[in-house]
Order: sequence, then structure tokens, then C-alpha cells
Amino acid sequence: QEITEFRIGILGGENAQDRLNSNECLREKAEELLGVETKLFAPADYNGVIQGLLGGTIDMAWLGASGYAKTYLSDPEAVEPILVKVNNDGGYGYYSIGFARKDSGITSLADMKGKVFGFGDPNSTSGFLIPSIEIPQETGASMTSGDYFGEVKFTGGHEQTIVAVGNGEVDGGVTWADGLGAWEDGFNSGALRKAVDAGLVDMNDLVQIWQSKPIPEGPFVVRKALPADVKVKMTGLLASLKSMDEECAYGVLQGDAKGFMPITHDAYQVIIEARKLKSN
Amino acid sequence: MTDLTAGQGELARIREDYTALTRRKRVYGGILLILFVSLMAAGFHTADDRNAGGFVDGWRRILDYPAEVLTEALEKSAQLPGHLVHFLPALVETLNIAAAATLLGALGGTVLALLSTRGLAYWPRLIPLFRRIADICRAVPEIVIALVLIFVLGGGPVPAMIAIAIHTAGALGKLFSEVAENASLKPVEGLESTGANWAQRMYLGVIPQVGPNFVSYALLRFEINIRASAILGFVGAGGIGYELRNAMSWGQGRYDEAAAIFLLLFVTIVAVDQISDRLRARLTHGARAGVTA
Amino acid sequence: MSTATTDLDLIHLKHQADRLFTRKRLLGFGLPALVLAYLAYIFFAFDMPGLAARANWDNGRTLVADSYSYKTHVTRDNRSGAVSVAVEGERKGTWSDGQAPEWVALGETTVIDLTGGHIVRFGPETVEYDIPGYGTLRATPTRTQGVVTELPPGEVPDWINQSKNRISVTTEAGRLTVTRNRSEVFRYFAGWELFWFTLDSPYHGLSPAELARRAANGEAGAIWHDFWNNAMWRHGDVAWAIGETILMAFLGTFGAAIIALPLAFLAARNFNPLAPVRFAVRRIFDFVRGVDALIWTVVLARAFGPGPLTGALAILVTDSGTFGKIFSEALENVDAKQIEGVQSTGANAAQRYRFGVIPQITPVLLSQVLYFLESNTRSATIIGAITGGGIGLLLTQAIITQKDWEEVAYYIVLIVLMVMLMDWLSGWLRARLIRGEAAKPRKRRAALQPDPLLLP
Amino acid sequence: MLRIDKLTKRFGDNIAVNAATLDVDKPCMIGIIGRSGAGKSTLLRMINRLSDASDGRILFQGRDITRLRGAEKRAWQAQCAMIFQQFNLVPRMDVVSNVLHGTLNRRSTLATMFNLYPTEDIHRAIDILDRLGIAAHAAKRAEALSGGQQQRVAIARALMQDPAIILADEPIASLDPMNAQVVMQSLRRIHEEDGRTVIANLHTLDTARRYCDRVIGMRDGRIVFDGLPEQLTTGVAREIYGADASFSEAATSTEIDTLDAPHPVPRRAGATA
Amino acid sequence: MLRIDKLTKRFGDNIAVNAATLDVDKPCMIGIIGRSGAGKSTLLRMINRLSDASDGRILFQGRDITRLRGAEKRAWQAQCAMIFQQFNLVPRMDVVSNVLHGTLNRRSTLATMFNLYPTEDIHRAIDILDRLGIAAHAAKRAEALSGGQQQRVAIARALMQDPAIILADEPIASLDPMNAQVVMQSLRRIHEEDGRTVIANLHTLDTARRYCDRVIGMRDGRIVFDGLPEQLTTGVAREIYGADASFSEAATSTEIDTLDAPHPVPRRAGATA
Ligand SMILES: Nc1ncnc2c1ncn2[C@@H]1O[C@H](COP(=O)(O)OP(=O)(O)OP(=O)(O)O)[C@@H](O)[C@H]1O
Ligand SMILES: Nc1ncnc2c1ncn2[C@@H]1O[C@H](COP(=O)(O)OP(=O)(O)OP(=O)(O)O)[C@@H](O)[C@H]1O
Ligand SMILES: [Mg+2]
Ligand SMILES: [Mg+2]
Repeated sequence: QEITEFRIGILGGENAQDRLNSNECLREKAEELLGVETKLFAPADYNGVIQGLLGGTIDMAWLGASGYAKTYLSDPEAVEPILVKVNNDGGYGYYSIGFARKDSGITSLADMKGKVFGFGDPNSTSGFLIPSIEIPQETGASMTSGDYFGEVKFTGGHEQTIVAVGNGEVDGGVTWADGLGAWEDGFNSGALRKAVDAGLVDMNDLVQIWQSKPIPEGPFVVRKALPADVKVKMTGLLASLKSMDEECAYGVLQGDAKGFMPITHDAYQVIIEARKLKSN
Repeated sequence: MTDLTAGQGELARIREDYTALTRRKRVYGGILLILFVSLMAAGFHTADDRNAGGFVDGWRRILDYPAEVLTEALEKSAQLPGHLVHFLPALVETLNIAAAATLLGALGGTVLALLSTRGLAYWPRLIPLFRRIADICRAVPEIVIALVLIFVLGGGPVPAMIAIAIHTAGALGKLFSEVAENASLKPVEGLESTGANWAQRMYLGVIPQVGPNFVSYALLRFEINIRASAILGFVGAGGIGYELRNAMSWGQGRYDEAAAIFLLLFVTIVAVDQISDRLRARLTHGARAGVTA
Repeated sequence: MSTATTDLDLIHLKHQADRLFTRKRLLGFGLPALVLAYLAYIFFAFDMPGLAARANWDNGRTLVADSYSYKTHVTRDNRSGAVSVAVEGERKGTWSDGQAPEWVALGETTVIDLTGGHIVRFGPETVEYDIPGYGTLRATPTRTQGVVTELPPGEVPDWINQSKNRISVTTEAGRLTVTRNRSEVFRYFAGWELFWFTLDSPYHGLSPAELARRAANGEAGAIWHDFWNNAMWRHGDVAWAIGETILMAFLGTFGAAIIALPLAFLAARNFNPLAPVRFAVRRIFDFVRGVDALIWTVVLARAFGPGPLTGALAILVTDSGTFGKIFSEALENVDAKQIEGVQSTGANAAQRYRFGVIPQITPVLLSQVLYFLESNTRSATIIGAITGGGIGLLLTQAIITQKDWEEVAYYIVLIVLMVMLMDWLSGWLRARLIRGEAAKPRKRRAALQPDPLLLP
Repeated sequence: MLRIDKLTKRFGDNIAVNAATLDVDKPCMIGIIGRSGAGKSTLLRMINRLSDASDGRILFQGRDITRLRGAEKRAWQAQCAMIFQQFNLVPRMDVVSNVLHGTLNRRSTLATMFNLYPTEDIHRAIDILDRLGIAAHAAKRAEALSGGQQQRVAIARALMQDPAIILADEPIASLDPMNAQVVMQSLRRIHEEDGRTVIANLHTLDTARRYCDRVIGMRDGRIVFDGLPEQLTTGVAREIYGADASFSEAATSTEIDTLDAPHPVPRRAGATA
Repeated sequence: MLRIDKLTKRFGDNIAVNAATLDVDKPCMIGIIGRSGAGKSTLLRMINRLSDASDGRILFQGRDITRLRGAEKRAWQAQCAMIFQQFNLVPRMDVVSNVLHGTLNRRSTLATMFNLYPTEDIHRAIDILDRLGIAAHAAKRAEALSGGQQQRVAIARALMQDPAIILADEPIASLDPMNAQVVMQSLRRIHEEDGRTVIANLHTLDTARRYCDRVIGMRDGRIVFDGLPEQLTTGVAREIYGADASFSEAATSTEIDTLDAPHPVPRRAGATA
């Protein structure tokens, strides 16, 4: 069994071209290693990459946990997780953070009663799946508009949520952060940090109102149908990426990280169950 | 049979000229054909190459997605009526965006058209300016204006409405101006001679002439705008597009919702198409179509 | 002057006229009133009053300011003490170590001149900001007590945003932020930063004349390479993206026309006597048209993956329906006389179509196809934003990231130029290929010459 | 009353009206004759200010008309009604509305757009239509009327303006002889009964002779004749028309003698009324 | 040569041609006259096989034409050219291409699809055009020509087919008298010089009399007259046209006597040539 080309899908909240640029080194290495033409694709949203994996037009991608669950639920035979990113502190989790404008007087979920709540993308783990399960556990009510919150909206993505909260378009929203570092810097990494770095929001104007339990980082997945040697080669390439080329690893992992560790499907069973719960 | 015919030399010249013309036509036609075919081939090759999945493999999977959606929708078909009712308000919002944008765009387009038509313009020297304004309004895709406005005004129907209205004003401005160019100037001059001002001349002298055509074009635009409004919802501007995107991108588990929304949208688009088709035929062919109808 | 009618008649006529005008007034008021009522309903349905409150004009200002200006970040890592200078705070716009623009004096105390008397000093411990007309502001980041600030006496103005762990000061000269971990200054400049060359290029900051001189000396290739691969603006990739968008429109439009033409014969009453087939083909047209390119994009993305081909196919499928409808209508309007004329010579079916039908519908066909080529360029921009390809994706991503407004402005300008170019091109081709049809009387010269480019 | 002083109109190199000078000191009915292209229409259009003069002045009761701009210009146009060869009505609108357009200058824009004409105006419009014998068609669309009727609607619109001067640019050129006569008689009556000045471009000599108090001949933009109809001999006509000896008046005639009987209009009777 | 035997055409209940029988034993020029709706066009269309007969037969040199199908039918159509009242040319194509359509049946489909005709055909087409006096327009689009010229192009197309029979369905009905004469003279010449049979529907008696060797009268689908032009008296004409006593031949005349002088075409001279 041979492949004629290898296609890597990239998602995440950056400029499409920036994403392609920071993964270019990975592409070059893969091309060299596999000996076939390797291409990068940066579709507009999570769904684009997932559809590519399902349809067999994308061979490898770094998915979010929820995205992996969606792929698995659509077709269990489509992809398999190989590696997960390990943070500098050795963990492989991050958090969903609820936040609101300071001047709105909201400091907790309790204050959000009857207010407008904003999710990000429906396929995002921290932007929708986990908060949509954990928040009702705290409030004791469902996430339907008008039940506890006055209205529940999807803003479309982490960046849009931050801006929507900043504008007052929604009263509170959720986004992701690594939970490390200081609030006023927007944590060490995550969507808030990027917004701060861009000068988009002033963390003094925002308050944290909620934090989830740790969420497992999404896996790097490859298509199951790929030849075994391709899977092995790519796993090896990623696993040694940090030691081979630190700069490249920084780009691929979107920041500082310790490296990779192997992971299997079982680690995401919880997320899959959660996702099933949210389907009708 | 002599008197009508050309001389022998003349005939030879005609033959030669015609053969040369045919040859030239063939050469140009051939070049054009080769150019077109090679452009298509090269373009197709490039697109295929830059696409993740290939053209040849793709066909086998073309029904995968619809099958996935339909299977789930059929499984849960009992919930369909509930979904239809649930998403109706979003559909109404989408229709409202389209209707309001068409209305505002048509008003803007009328003004732009009157200002940029020779013989009618209030400032004849500024005709090129208003033409360029219409061109630019037309050239900017709705999505651009909508996304920028969402950043400033926040999500919801208003940015979409403004974006579509601007584009509509440009597009209708051009079409209207073509219609107005053919309007008779006599009534306008007649009104001018009584001391009527510009607004009166346009409203009483031009609009009655071009009205039916304007309305017909505006209806056509309304059809287009419903689609545009749905698409803008897809990128964040509310309405049925927003619901569709959420259902579709959630995927498996909510495909029944996606199917319901899709059904609503499809039926609406087809229905509006048909109704406006009839209305437009009536408007442009006038009474004749009314008789045969 | 004797009147033609009796007074009684006249009174009657006047009454009639009064009634006529009452009716006209009702109509004249009714229509605008309906429109107004609808707009009023929209006004409230769309919550316009609330919109004014929700609208964030600051964002608008940022957007406008950002689209023609850029900022340079001077950042001090408060743990290591290292100072870096970067355009837009991006890695690819960072000055190499120990380098800085002339308004930043690196040293133990880094002095940043924001002009107009605004001076920021990054000391080893304390950050100082001299603000003309206000005084000097001191902020000391500490491990334990957060950021300790020392403000001139008096009320804290609203352009200073202060909390325990962070202070930010926004003035017309720039912006200063101090947190425990880092201190940062933004200074704003007009223009699009590093548009031609990035900092690492030897050609950065050279005058056009100097560049021309070097280009003449054989460096043209290198200059072009540095410009084309500019990491900040990525001119090469943008050009590819525009090309991809036009490609999607081109392939989609012409592909659709090629597919729709034979099908249109099946849907036309005068060419297909089989009513059920006609009906079926027409419903297929309605279906693919009604489903809309957007949905086709999503459906096809599963089969073909992201990329321009998917976008082109989505346009192709939708427009096949549209063209099918337009073409079949054109076919139903063809003049049967010409066909009969060809038929009477003993021509077979293919020849009848070729000479009796094609020449008649070519003008309609071509002008419609060319018209759609232009409008599909716009559609391709939107479709690209969904399937992942072309300038549309670049644009939407740039907008969603919400910081690179200058890039957004750049892309918008490019898109508008692209669409206008296609508009012009399609108009030009129409005038050139369809003599008599599109050629305005103005262009009489072109209309008189025998046109070698004529197709049929 | 109306003084035209060296009025000139140039279209590029072409001089359409060349230093035309004219004095009208009391209301009268003036006919302007001349070949096609002589500048007749251009002259009238300048008086109505539909086109601007290149040079020279038009004075009406001492005011310089050529200088008027904006609202003042429109007010002058209201005072100086114009009738066109092609009627220039709004064909899709009813007759009364077309007549009421004569009041546009007096009413506010908004009111006219919503058809808010005062009832007395509407009644006056009907009266005027009645005076011209077409009141019965008041509610019809203008386009449904015959040419002669449409021209009478145009005259009614002019009268509705209550103008001091009525300009008529070949008012009967597109009418058949029967209708032409009715229209010319109406114009004559208006002059006689209301004392308004009527200036009409005419393309036939006999019409000018028959209905006008004063005839002006134009040739190549210049006024080459200005006098009483009686002075309009065939020789003079030849000069105006620049015709050679083969010129025959009959070629320009539209007279229908047989039709005269039912409406005996005195030839130039009451010329000084 | 050509035998039509009880040819009938029904459109639903309406019988357009009713058991028409006709015998043409040598090349001649035949005119068919009759009222509108008499079935003239239908008859010609059946002969050319543009429409199928409901009943009866058409025999040409012994072959039953009505039975032909597919390629054979098309071969017959090539042999039996048709000229239409409205010319039925392809207006957007040039004149020579239109003429070359006459060869479509002989040439391969593929070659013709790409407008590839042999040079000798092109030259012959130009020769034919020259014979009809319109070679100078060879490169123009058909739509740019006058009606009479277009009809001559249609005749050229017919000649290009090198047909045994030329059918002409009111070839001059949409032409002015001058052009009508040129077209009829061309048809006559073709008959005389090439010895082809010409059958023309004509709507005026005098044309039929003047150019034809034999006249056929149709009424309500039946052939009610078949004889020499001389036998076509006003009484016979009345019967054909079903007209009452007020029938006057002049009403159907398009003759222009004054124009005859320069081209003295002998009235039915060489009728048996
Ligand atoms: N808008 C215009 N632009 C250029 N030349 C014009 C224009 N209007 C009129 N002219 C020229 O001015 C000259 C006078 O024209 P005018 O229409 O006044 O003649 P007229 O006496 O009314 O002739 P007619 O009997 O044909 O109406 C003519 O040579 C005409 O070509
Ligand atoms: N396609 C058709 N379908 C139904 N009826 C037809 C059709 N063609 C002709 N007819 C009828 O057949 C009869 C004969 O028509 P035909 O056209 O042959 O008459 P014609 O003598 O050529 O008359 P004209 O001088 O008007 O051309 C008429 O009653 C006509 O209505
Ligand atoms: Mg004139
Ligand atoms: Mg006929």
C-alpha cells in the first residue's frame, strides 16, 4: 500500500497564512521523511478539518478533544489519536474560563442569571462542550435560552467571544486558557493572552467568573486507513520534533510546551460521552 | 445572365477576400478555442492539485455527506415538525434581512441611478463619480462589509442588512440607470418648462415610465438577497444561516436539525423564485401576460 | 367663451376628479406608508435602538486607525530584564538583539521617545512615563505586592486604567502597560508597516531610487524575492489566493455553462417533446439552484476536501441550475424559421442545432455567462471563506483575528480591484465577442469593423 | 414688456441663434417662421430657460431673465409656459394630473409627490379642460388621447401655470390639419380672451398669416424679418426660407378650407385686443 | 417526373390539404395561388417533407417520397430545395456560410460542425451569388442585407443544393415590388437556364400569370384549378379566391410597370424550354 501525497490539516484561531507559515517546517520534514508531496490545509473552521479527515482528503491533523469526539462519533474507523501535547508543567490539560466585563458587576455564574451568555464554536471543547455540561451542574438549570441565562448564543469562535464580551454584546462568555500565569496577562497562553498581546482587550476590564475542571488537550490524529509505516514515521517525527527543531515545535504547538506523549482513544471516552449527551 | 454579375476580375477578388476572411476567422477561432480549452485544462489541473482531495476520487464519496444527514434525519423524522416550528423565527429574520435590504438598496439604487444617468442627473458633471460609487458598492462582496460591521456593531441582523443593502444599491443602481437611459426625456422637459424642480421632475416624469422595470429588477434582487442573507448568517450575522451553521458543524447528532433548516430554506428559496418569476413576467409584459395567464 | 359642456356636466366632472384624486392620494400615501410601516417593524424587530447602545465605536476607531497605521511594541520582560522591539509585536517584525529604531535608546535604562515630550523610561526597577501637562508617572512591578504605582497628585484621569497587578496608560502619543511580568509601550505610526521588505531584508528602508540602482546592478531577482516572500504581507501567497479565487469563478462558471447547455435542450419545450423528461430536468435545475452554492460547498467539502476545486465545483453545480434555466428559456424563444431553413436543405439533427440554434442563442448565452463570471468572482470570495481557499479565507481569518486591520484593508482593496477587473474584463469580452449585442452605439468604430473574434 | 437683446446661442462652432434682438411691448400673438435649423426652437428654449444663452440678455419687465438661477429661474419658467411639438406630457398619468403639473412650482415638492393638490386647483384644471373642450377626458391617461387632444392638454397645463407668456414650439407640427386648426384656434382665443402673449414657432406660412399679429422670420440663427403678416410677401418668404424660384407656398401649407366653416375664426380679428 | 397522388393533410379536424393530385411530367415553372389558409404552404411543406402527409403519396421518378425516413429523407430534401417567405436564413452568419448550408447534406457532419467546407464549394457559392448579383455582399452578415437581397441569398442556398425541384413558399410576400420583381426574375431564369422545376406559392394573380407556365389554384385544401395562365380569367380567379363580385384583381397586384422597361423579361417566353 502506497500513498501519493500526504495532507496535513491545521485548525486554530490564527490567521490562515500564519498557521500555514508556522507549520511549514513540519511540512518540509514530513515531505523529506515520507518521500511524497506533503501539503498543508487551513480550512476556515473545525468542521472543515473534520470533514477532510472523514472524507479521507486530510491525513493528519491536530484536533480539539471535542473535534476528535465528533470524528469518532461520525465514523469510528476514520482516525486514531497518536500523540498529545504536554505542557511545561507536565500536564496535558487546559481550562475553559468564564469571564465578564468588570463594569457589568458580574463576578460569578450566579450574577449571570437572566443575562446573555456566549459560547464559541459548537465544535470547540472549551468554547462549548465542557462548559455546556459543567455550567448546568453548577446552576442546576439547562443551557436553553431563557431557562437560566436570558439568552445563549454562539459567537463563532474564541476571538469573537472575547470581542463580544468586550463590546457588551454578550454579558459573559467562555474561552480557553492554560490556567498558568497571571490573570492580568491573560494567563501564559490561550485566547485571552493572544487578545491581550494584540492590544484588543485590557484584562483590567475583565473578571473571571468561572473555571472548568481540566480539559484534556486534543490529540494529533492520523487516518486509520493510512499504511502502518506512514503512521509510525509521522508519530516518530512529531515525538522528536522538539529535540530536532525547537523553533519548529514552538510554531506547531503554538507556544512553549514540553513536548509530546503517546495517547489512545480511551483518554477521550469522557469527552465522547459528553458529546453524545449534547446531541439530540 | 450577365447584366447583374460582377466582372471576372471582380469575382476573383471577392473569392480571394472571402477565403482570406474565412482563413482569418478559422485561425482566430482556433486560437480562441485552444486558448479556452488550455485555460480550462490548466485551471482545472491547478485547482485539482491545490485541493486536498482529488477530483477523480471525490466522486465516489459525493453522496456520503447527504446520506449521513438523511439517515439521521429519517431516523428522527418524528421530530421534524417540531424543528420546523422552532426554526421558523430564524427564517423570518433571514427574510426580513433580505426584504429590508432590498427595500433600502432599491431606494439607494434609484437615487444613484437618477444621479448617474445622462439627461437626468442633477449634477451632470458628477455622473462619473456616481457611476464609480455604484461600481464600488457593487464590487465589495457583502461578506466584507458584514464582517467589518459585526466588529463594530456586534452580531445580529443589522450588519447583514446594511451590507446587503449597500451591495444591492450598487447593483440596482447600474441596472436602473440602464433602464432610465431609455426613458423618454419629453415628459421631463415638459415638467421642467413648468418650473418643476429636480425631485418633481424625477418623481412625476421618470418614475412612472421606469417603475415597472425597477420593481421587476428589485424582485429579482430580492431572490438573490435571500441567499445572500442566509450565507451571511453562516459567517455570523444571525438568521437561518446561523442556525444551519451551528447544526451542520455540530454534525452527527444534530443532522435532523440541519435537515429541517435546510428544508425550510430550500422551500422558501424555491417558492420566492416561483412567485417572483410570475410577478416579473406580469410586470414586464404587462397586460398581455395577464390575459394568457 | 362658450363652454363645451353644460354646467351640470361640469359639476359632475369635478366630483369625478375629486374622487379620482382621493383615490390617488390614498394610493400615493398607502404605498409609502406600507414601506414605512415595514421599516418601522424592522427597526424594532432588529432592535436598532439597542444597537446604538451596543455599538462599540472604540472598535470602529481602532479599526479605522489600524487600517492606515501600525504600532511598534517595545517590551521589557520584567523577570529577565530583556527589552525587545517588534513591529506589531510579531516575531517576524522583531528587531534583532541589540538593535532598535532611533527613538528607542537601549541601555541599563531604556529610554523611549514617544515624541511631543512623552518619554518612557524602562529602569532596572521602575518604569517612568513623563506626560506633558500631567507629570511623571512611576510604576514598579514587584513579586509580592503587584504593580506599585506612584501618580502625580490629583484625581486619576480616565485614560489611566489601574488595578493591583496592572496599570495601563493611553495617551495620544502611545500606550504603556505594566504588569508584574512585563512592561510594554506601543507607539503608533502612519502607513502599512514593512509593506515592501521586512526588517531582515537588506533592502529594508532603501529609497526607490537606490532600489532601482541595485536592481540595475543585477540584484533585481533578490529584491523581487525579498518582496515576494515578505513574511509580514506575504505578497506571493496573496497573489496565489487571488488567483485561486478567480480560478474558482472561472472553472465554475464555464464548467456550468458547458454542462448546462445540453441539459437545457432537454428542458426546452420546442426541443424535447417528452413532457416528463422536461419536467424532471427542470426540477433538477430548480433543485441545484435552490440548494445554493453555500450548501453545495459544505456537501462537496466532504467528498473533495478543502481547496479551490471544491469551491469551483460548488459554483459549477449551482450555476448549472441557473444557466440551465436561462438557456432553456433562451432556447424556447429561438426563431423556428432559421431551423426550418436549415432543415429544408436536408441537414441532420446535429447540423440543425449547429446552424439553426447555436448562432441564435450564442449572444444570450455568452453575455449571461460573462455576466456570471463577474458575479461569481464575488461568490468565490465568500465560498473560499467556507471551504478554505482564496482571498476570501485570508480576509475572513484576518477579520476574525481582529488585529491585523491593515491587512483587512489591504485585502478589501484587492478584492474590490479584483471584482472591478473581472467586471471590466467581462464587459470587454461581451462587447468583443457579441457584436451588435453589447456594443453601445458609442463604440461605433468597433461595430463597423468585421469582427474576426466572432464565435459562431 | 419682453425685450430680447443680442441673444446668442452657440453649440460648439455652430451658432444656433445669432444676436437675436426683439421687443414685445404689449401682449400680442407672434409667429416665428424659418427653415428647419434656423434656430426657432433654440430661441424659445432660451426664453423659457430650458437652455442657457451663450450671450445677450432677455429682459422681462426690466428683470434680466438670463441671470436667474435655482428657485428664481423655476419661478420664471412657471410664468412663461411652454408647449412642445411632441406635447411632452407624462403619458402614463391621467389628464388632470398632467394639467395640475402646471402648479408644481407653486406647491411644495412633498405635497405634489403625494398628489395633495388643493381642490380649487383641481376644479380650475377641469374648468380649463372644459374651456378647451376636453373636460370629458379628464380621468383618462394622457397616452390614451389623440394627438390633438394631447396638445390641448399641454395647452391646459400651460394655462394652469397662469403665465404671462406662452411659448409654443411648432405646436401643430405633429397634428393632422383638423387638429392643427383646433389647437391654433385655442391659442388664439387664449391670447384674445386672457390677453396673454403667445409666441409660436410655426412651419407654415399660412398659419402664421392667419393667426398672428406679428411674424418674425429667422434664417441661420438671425432674425431676418419682423413685421405684420401683410408684409409677408412671397418674396420675403423666399428670403426667409432661402428658397429658389421654385419655392411654392403650397408646399408649406396645411390649410383646410373646407373645415373652416363650422368655426368661423376672424382672420386676425381683434389683433390689438 | 413528380406525381402527387391524393395527398392529404389533417390537423385534428381541420383538413389543410384535401386529396391533392398533381402531375408534373417535365421541368416547368408552376405557380400555386389561393386564399390565405387554402393549404398552399402545407402542400409545399409536405413535398419537401418538412411535414408528414396524413394520406396519399408523392412520387418522384417513381420513388415514393412520403415513405422516406432518416438519411434518405434528408437526401430527398437536399434534392428538393425550399425557399421561404421570411427567407429563413441564419441572420448572424455571413452570406456565403448561409449559401454553403445548401451542401450540408453532402458533407460530413463533423467537418460542417467546424465550418470546414471545401474550397471549391466556397467558390461555387460565390459564383452562384454572383449569378444572382449579390456577390459583393458575400462576406456580410445575412441580417445586414435588405429583404430582396436576403431572398436572393435564400435562392442561392437553394441552388447550392443543386436540386431537381425548387419549392418557393410566397417568396415575394414580404418584399417591396422592386425587390419582388428581381426575385421572381431570378427564379424564372433558374428555371429557364438550368431546367429546374420551380413550384412557387404566389399571392398575386398577375405574378403567377407573368412568370409561370402553369397555374394551380387551391381553395379550402382542394386543387380547384390547374391550367395555363391564359385560362386564368377573372371568373376563375373569383372562384379560387371565393370572392364576391367586388373582387378586383388590382387588390392583389404588385406589378410595377414602369420598372419593367430596363429588364425586358419575356412574358412566359421559353415556357417550354
Ligand atoms: N443640443 C444641441 N446641440 C448641438 N446643436 C444643436 C442643439 N440643438 C440645436 N442645435 C443646432 O442649432 C441649430 C438650430 O436648431 P433649432 O432646433 O433651434 O432649429 P429650428 O429652427 O427649431 O429647426 P426645426 O424646425 O428643425 O425644429 C441647428 O443647426 C441645430 O443643429
Ligand atoms: N401546424 C399547424 N397546426 C394546425 N393547423 C395548421 C398548421 N399549419 C397550417 N394549419 C392550418 O391548415 C390550413 C392551411 O394552411 P396553410 O398555411 O397551408 O395555408 P396557406 O394557403 O399557405 O395560407 P397563407 O397564404 O396564409 O400562407 C389553415 O387552415 C391553417 O390554419
Ligand atoms: Mg425646432
Ligand atoms: Mg402559407
